[in-house]
Amino acid sequence: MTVAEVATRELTFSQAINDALRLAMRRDPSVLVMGEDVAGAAGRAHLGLADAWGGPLRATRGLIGEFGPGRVLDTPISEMGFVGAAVGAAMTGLRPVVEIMFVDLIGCCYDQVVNQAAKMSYMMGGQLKLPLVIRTAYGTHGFKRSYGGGAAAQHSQTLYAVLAHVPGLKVVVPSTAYNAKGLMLAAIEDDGPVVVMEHKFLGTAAKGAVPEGEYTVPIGKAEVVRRGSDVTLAGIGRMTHVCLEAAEKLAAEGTEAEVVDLLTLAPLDEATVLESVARTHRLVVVDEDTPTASMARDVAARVADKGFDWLDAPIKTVTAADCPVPFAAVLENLYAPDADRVIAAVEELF
Amino acid sequence: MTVAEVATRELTFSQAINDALRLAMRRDPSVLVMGEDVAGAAGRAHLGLADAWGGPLRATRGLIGEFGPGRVLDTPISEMGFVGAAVGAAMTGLRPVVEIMFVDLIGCCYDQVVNQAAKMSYMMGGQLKLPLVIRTAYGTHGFKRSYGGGAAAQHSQTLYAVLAHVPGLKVVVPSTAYNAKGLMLAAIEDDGPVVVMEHKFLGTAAKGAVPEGEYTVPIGKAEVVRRGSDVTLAGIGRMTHVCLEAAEKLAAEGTEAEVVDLLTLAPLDEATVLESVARTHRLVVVDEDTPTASMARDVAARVADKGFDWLDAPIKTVTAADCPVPFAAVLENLYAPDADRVIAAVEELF
Amino acid sequence: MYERMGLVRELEDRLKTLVERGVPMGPVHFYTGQEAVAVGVCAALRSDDWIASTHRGHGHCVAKGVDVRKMLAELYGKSTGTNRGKGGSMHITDVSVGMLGVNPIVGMGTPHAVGAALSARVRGTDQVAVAFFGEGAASMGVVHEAMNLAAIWKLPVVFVCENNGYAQATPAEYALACDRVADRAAAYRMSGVTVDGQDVLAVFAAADEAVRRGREGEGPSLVECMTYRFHGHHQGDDTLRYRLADEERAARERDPLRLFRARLLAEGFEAGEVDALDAGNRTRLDEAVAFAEASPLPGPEELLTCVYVDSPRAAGAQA
Amino acid sequence: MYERMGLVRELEDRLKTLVERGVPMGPVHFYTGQEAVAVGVCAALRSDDWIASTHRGHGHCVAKGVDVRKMLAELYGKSTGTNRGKGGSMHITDVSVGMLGVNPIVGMGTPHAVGAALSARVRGTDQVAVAFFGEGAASMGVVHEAMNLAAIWKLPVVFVCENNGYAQATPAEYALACDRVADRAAAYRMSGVTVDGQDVLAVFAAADEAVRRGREGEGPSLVECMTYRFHGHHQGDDTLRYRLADEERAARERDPLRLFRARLLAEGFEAGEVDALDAGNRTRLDEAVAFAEASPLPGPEELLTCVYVDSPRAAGAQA
Ligand SMILES: Cc1ncc(C[n+]2csc(CCOP(=O)(O)OP(=O)(O)O)c2C)c(N)n1
Ligand SMILES: Cc1ncc(C[n+]2csc(CCOP(=O)(O)OP(=O)(O)O)c2C)c(N)n1
Ligand SMILES: [Mg+2]
Ligand SMILES: [Mg+2]
Repeated sequence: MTVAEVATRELTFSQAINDALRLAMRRDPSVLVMGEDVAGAAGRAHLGLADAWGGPLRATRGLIGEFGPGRVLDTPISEMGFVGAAVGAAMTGLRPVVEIMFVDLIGCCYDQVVNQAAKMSYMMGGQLKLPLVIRTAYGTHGFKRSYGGGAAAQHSQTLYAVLAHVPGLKVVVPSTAYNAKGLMLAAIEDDGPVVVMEHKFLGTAAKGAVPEGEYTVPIGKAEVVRRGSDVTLAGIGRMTHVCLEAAEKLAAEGTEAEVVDLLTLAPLDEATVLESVARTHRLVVVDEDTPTASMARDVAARVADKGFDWLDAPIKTVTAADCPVPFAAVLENLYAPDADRVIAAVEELF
Repeated sequence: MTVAEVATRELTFSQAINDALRLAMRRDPSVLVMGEDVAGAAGRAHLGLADAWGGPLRATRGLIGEFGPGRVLDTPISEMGFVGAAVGAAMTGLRPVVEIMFVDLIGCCYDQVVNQAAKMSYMMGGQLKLPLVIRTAYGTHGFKRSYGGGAAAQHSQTLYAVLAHVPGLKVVVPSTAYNAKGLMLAAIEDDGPVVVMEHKFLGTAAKGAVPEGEYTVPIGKAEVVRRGSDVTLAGIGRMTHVCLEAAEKLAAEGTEAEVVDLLTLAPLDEATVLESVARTHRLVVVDEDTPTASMARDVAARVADKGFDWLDAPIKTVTAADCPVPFAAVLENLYAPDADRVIAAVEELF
Repeated sequence: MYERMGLVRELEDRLKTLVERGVPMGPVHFYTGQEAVAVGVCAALRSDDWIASTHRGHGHCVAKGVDVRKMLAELYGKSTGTNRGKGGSMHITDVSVGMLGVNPIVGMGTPHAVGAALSARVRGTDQVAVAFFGEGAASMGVVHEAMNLAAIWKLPVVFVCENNGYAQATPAEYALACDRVADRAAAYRMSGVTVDGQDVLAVFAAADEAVRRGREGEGPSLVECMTYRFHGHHQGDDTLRYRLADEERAARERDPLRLFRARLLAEGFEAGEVDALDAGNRTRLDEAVAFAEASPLPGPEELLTCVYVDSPRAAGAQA
Repeated sequence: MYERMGLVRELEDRLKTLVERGVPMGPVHFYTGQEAVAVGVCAALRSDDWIASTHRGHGHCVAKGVDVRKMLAELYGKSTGTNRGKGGSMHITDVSVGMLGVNPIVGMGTPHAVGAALSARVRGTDQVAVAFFGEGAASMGVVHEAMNLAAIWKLPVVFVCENNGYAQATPAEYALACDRVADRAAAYRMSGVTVDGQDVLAVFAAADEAVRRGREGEGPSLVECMTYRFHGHHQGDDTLRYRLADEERAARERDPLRLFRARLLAEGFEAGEVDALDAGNRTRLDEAVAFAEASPLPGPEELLTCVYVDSPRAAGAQA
C-alpha cells in the first residue's frame, strides 16, 4: 500500500516505533515487550505509580497501560539473562521484542545474540522459528556543541558491524519515522531474529508523516532516496541525512549525487547499490561506525568486486574516527562523519 | 636478530607459544597465566595430581610446574569475571596472559574485552598502561573428512573481525611456530591489550624451526612470504598456508602469485599490501572468517580506495561461507576457503 | 525409568566404541554415570514440558524422548538426524518433544528455560521448564541472572544442577566458593535441595515436588544432584591426571543403573524381565546405528539452507 | 570525614546548578544522599589501596582523594581534566590515588577490583581493593562471578553494595529476589553485613573490619549500605513518577550530612568549626569551577592520541 491511501500524522521516530509496537501487540497476543524500564516503577501500580520511564527514548511509554505488566516486562539489569529469556520465549511460541538500552551493552549479552539467537535456525536444522526482535539505541549526538561533552566511549557507539558480521541475524537501521514503523512491523512479522538499531538522535529529531495502521517496509531492501548522475552516496541510519545534506551542497556546486539509504545491513541489498554505481560510476559509503571491518568497507569491497568495471574512481569510505568516542564536545564534533567530510571525499573523485 | 644466529629446534605452534610464555615468565615476575584448565587438577598437588590439561591445546602445560599456582591460575567457568580480573590486574602492575578457550566464547566476556580493555587507555586519557594479552583458539579443522562431523557452529568460529573492529585492541594472527613465538613475546612486551589468535589446527599441525631464547616479531607488520608478479594473495593465519598451496599450483599453470601474510589485523599493515598490489595489479584476500563486515572486505576496501589506480581487475575475497559452521563433515568441507577456491578466484582475474 | 536409563547407557557405550573405532563425531561428552539424573527428572515431566540442556546432553535427550535413531543419524552427520546433520552432538534438539537443545556454551541454556516458562505464563498454559546445568556452570553469571529472573517472576522453572565434581579437569571444591550449589538457592528465595544423583527414585521425588511447585504457581526451585562422570570430559581425556583411581573405583561402585537394578530385583521383579529391557535397548541401538549408517549425507546445497528462518514477508529470508 | 562528605555534597550541588544552567556535561549521575557510603568506606583505606567504582562515581572519586579541580575540568571537557577531557563524568579515573575508574557498564568494575587484589597478592603487597556496586548491579552475573573468584582465591576484596532502593526507575523490591543483598554473601562463603548507609560511622566500622580481614589474608567480604539517592537517576529524571513524595521526604530527613553534623555538635564540636569546613569546601569548589572554566580545550590532534597505550617495541603504538 502507499502512503497516500491512508490518513497520516506527524510523528517522531520514537513515536513511530511506539505506534508499531502498539499495533503489533493489539493484533497478536504473543507479542510482548521486555527490557530495563520499558515501563518503569515496576510493581507499584497499587501506589498509583506506573510507566515511569517508558524506555530510554520513551518509545515504549504507554504500552503497559494498554497491555499490562504481563506483556510489558521490566527486567532487572541482566542483559545476558533477559535476552536469553527472550530467546527461550521465542523458541516456545512468543514473539518477544526485547530492548538492549544501548548497543554499547551488547558486550553483556553478545553470546545470546550471536551464538544462540543467530545460529539456532541453522544449528537445529530449521526445526524452529525464532521470532525475536532486539531493539537497541546507537550513535553519537549529531549536533555540535562548543564545550562540555557527550556520552563518551561506552554510551555513544554504533557497533552494528559486530552484529551484521554474524550469519543468521538480520540487522535493520531505519532512518525516518516512516521506515522506522514499517521496518519494526516487518521485524515483528519476521519468524527469525531481527535487530532494529534506533539512532539516539533520530529518536526525537526525525519527525515525519506516518500512516495510521499497519504497513511494512521490506527487510533486505535498500532505497534510492535521491536521484543523481555523478556519484553514489550510500548512507546508513543518521548518515543518510548527512548524505542528503551533502548532496544538496554538492548540487549547488553542480555535482548531482544519488543517495542510497541501505536500511538493512544484513542481508544487504547489494543489487540496489550496484545498480546505482552502474549509473554514477563513483561511490562514497558513509558510516557512523568505526572503520576497521566496518559495513562501510564491506559495501566498498562488494562493489570493488562486482562493480569494478563501472568504476571511474577509487571508492571512498567516510566513517567515524578510528578511536573510542571522546567525551569533550570539541573532540566528539570531529568524531562522526558530517556533510563537509562527505563533500571532501566526493571532491577527491573528480 | 635473524634465525641463523642462534640455535633452533623443531617445535609445533603450541610448543612455540609455550616457549614464549615460559621465557617471559622467567624474565618478568609480573607475567602470569590464567584461564580454564591452563593447568588442571587445581588444588590437588597434595594428591600428586597437577597440570592435568595444560590448556585445550596443551600450550600452557608444564608452566605450573616451573612457576607454581600463584602465577598459573586455573579459573572457574566465568569468562566475564576472570577476563575482567585480568584487566584489573593489568591496571595495577601485572602483565596477565589470559586464555579464552575458544574465540566462540568471546560472547561471554565481550564487554570486558571491547568496552573495558580496549578503551581504557583512551577513556582515561592515557594515564595507565594495560599490558594484557588475551590468547584464544579459533577456526575449523582444516582437514577434510568423508563423513561424521566437526565442532559445529559454536566451537569452530574465527570471529577476529568483531575484535579488530574495536579501536584500541591489537589483534595478531600467527601462522607459523616461528612467528607464534615472536608475536607472543611482542604481545607480552606491549603495554596495551593484544589479542593473540591461535588456530586450533595449526596448534599441532604447524611445525617449524624455532630459535631458542627471546625474539619478537613486530606487531603491526605484514610479511611477504612468497614473491610473485601476477597477483597478490593476502592471507590470515591458516589461510596463509592455503594461499601458499594455491600459489604453488598456480605456478605450475604459469601464474606467479605473491603471498602476503597479514599477521596483524589491527593495526593493519596497509603499506605492505599496497606495495604488493602496486607490483602485481591484482588482489585476492583469503579469510577464514564469515564475509559480512570481515577483515577480507576491510583489506579489499582499503585497496579499492588507496590502490585503485594500480588495479587491473576486480578485487576478490575468498571467505568462509555466509552461514554458521555446519557439523556434517561433507558440509564443513565446503565451509572454509581452500586452495581450489582461491585458484578459482584468481582465474576470474585474467 | 530403568529402561530409559539403560537406553542412555547403551547409547553412550555404543558411541564410545564407535568413536574409539575412529568414527568422527566431533567432541562427544559422554553422559555415562549420570543416567539417574536425566531420567529421574524427566520422569516428573509431561511431554509438553520443556528442558534446556548442557554440552553433556545425550542423556537429557533420551530421557525427554528424542528418538535414538535420529540422534545417531545426527552424530553421523546425516540428513535424517534431529538437526539434519547440521548440529551434531553439541546441538541435538527436538522441540517436538520439548527438548530445547543441547547447548555447549556453558550456562547459556538456563535463561532459555526461563523464557519457556515465561511463554507458558503468557500463553496461559501450565507447562514447566527444566534448566539443567553442571556444577562448573554454577560459576557462570548467566545462571545467576536466570535464577533471579525466574524467582522475581515466580516462573515454573526447575533448575537442576548436575554436580559430578568436575568441570573438565577442575575439581568442584576448587571452583565453587560454596559447599553445596543448593545453598545458593536461598540467594534467590528459592527452595534448594541436594539429593543422591545416583538414586533415580530420590531424583524423581525431588524433581516431582519441584515440578508440582512450578505447576501450581509457587515459582522456581533448585535441585542439586550429586553424581559422577564415569568417562573423560570428552573422548581422549585422561581422567587419572586429575582424579584418584580410588575415587573413580568407589564412584563406579555406585553405578546408578546397577543400584536401580538391584532395587528392582529386591522389590520382586524377575531378573528376566529386567534383562529383557536391556536386550530391547541393545536392539534399539542396533537399529539406530544401522539407520544412521544407511542414511544419506546432506547434499552440498544444505550448506546454505536454514541460515534464516523462512519468512515469506521478509526479503532477507530468501538470502 | 565530615569535610569529605561536605565536599562531595558541595560538588554535586554545584554540578546540578551548572547542568541546570545548561552547561553540557553529558549524563551526570549525582551522588547526593549517599555521601556517607563513599566517605565511610574510603576512610578505612590507605591511599595505595584501590577502589573500582560505578556510573555514580563522583563521591567515590572525592572520597579516595581525586582532586576536585581536575574533576571539574574533566566535566568541562578540558585537557586539564583527570582524563584529559576524553572520559567525562562516567569515566573519571585517577590511578595515582588508587581510583581505578568510574565505570558506567553496570557491574563491570567489580572484577577489576578482584584483579587489583590478585595483583597485590602476586606482588606480595598488603593492598586491599574495594568494589562498589549498586543494588541494581546485584542482578548482573559478572558481580557473582567476581565474588566467586575473590572467594575461592581468598583475595583482599571488599564488595560494597550501595543499596539506594532503585535502579533507574526500577524498585529494588521488584528486581531483587532476596531481602538483603548481603544475604548473597553466604553463597560465596563470605561474611555479609547490612549497615545504615546514612551513618558514616556505621559504614566506617563495617568497612574497617572488612578491610582488616582482607589485609590479614582472611579473604573478601560484602558490606551492604542502605542509602538513598536524593536526586533523579541523572539530570532530567522525574523521581516522582516512581517514588512516593512521602518516601522522599522521610529519606531526606535522614540526610547523612545533617545526621553527622548533629552528632559532631553533640560530641562537643563547635558549630563554628563545622561551618568553617563547609566554607572551606565552598571555596574549593569556587576554585575548581574557575580552574575548569579557565582551562584550555583539547586540541583537534587529541582526537587520535592514546588509542593505543604507548609502546615503543610495538609498531602499532605509532598508529
Ligand atoms: C562459557 C564456556 N566456557 C568454557 C567452555 C569450555 N567447557 C566446555 S564443558 C566445560 C566444563 C563444564 O563443567 P560442568 O558445568 O560441571 O559440566 P560437566 O562437564 O561436568 O558435565 C568447559 C569449561 C564452554 N563450552 N563454555
Ligand atoms: C550493563 C548495563 N545495563 C544497563 C545500563 C543502564 N543503566 C545505567 S545505571 C542503571 C541503574 C543502576 O542501578 P544501581 O546499580 O542500583 O545503581 P544506582 O543508579 O542506583 O546508583 C542502568 C540500568 C548500563 N549502564 N549497563
Ligand atoms: Mg561437572
Ligand atoms: Mg540503586
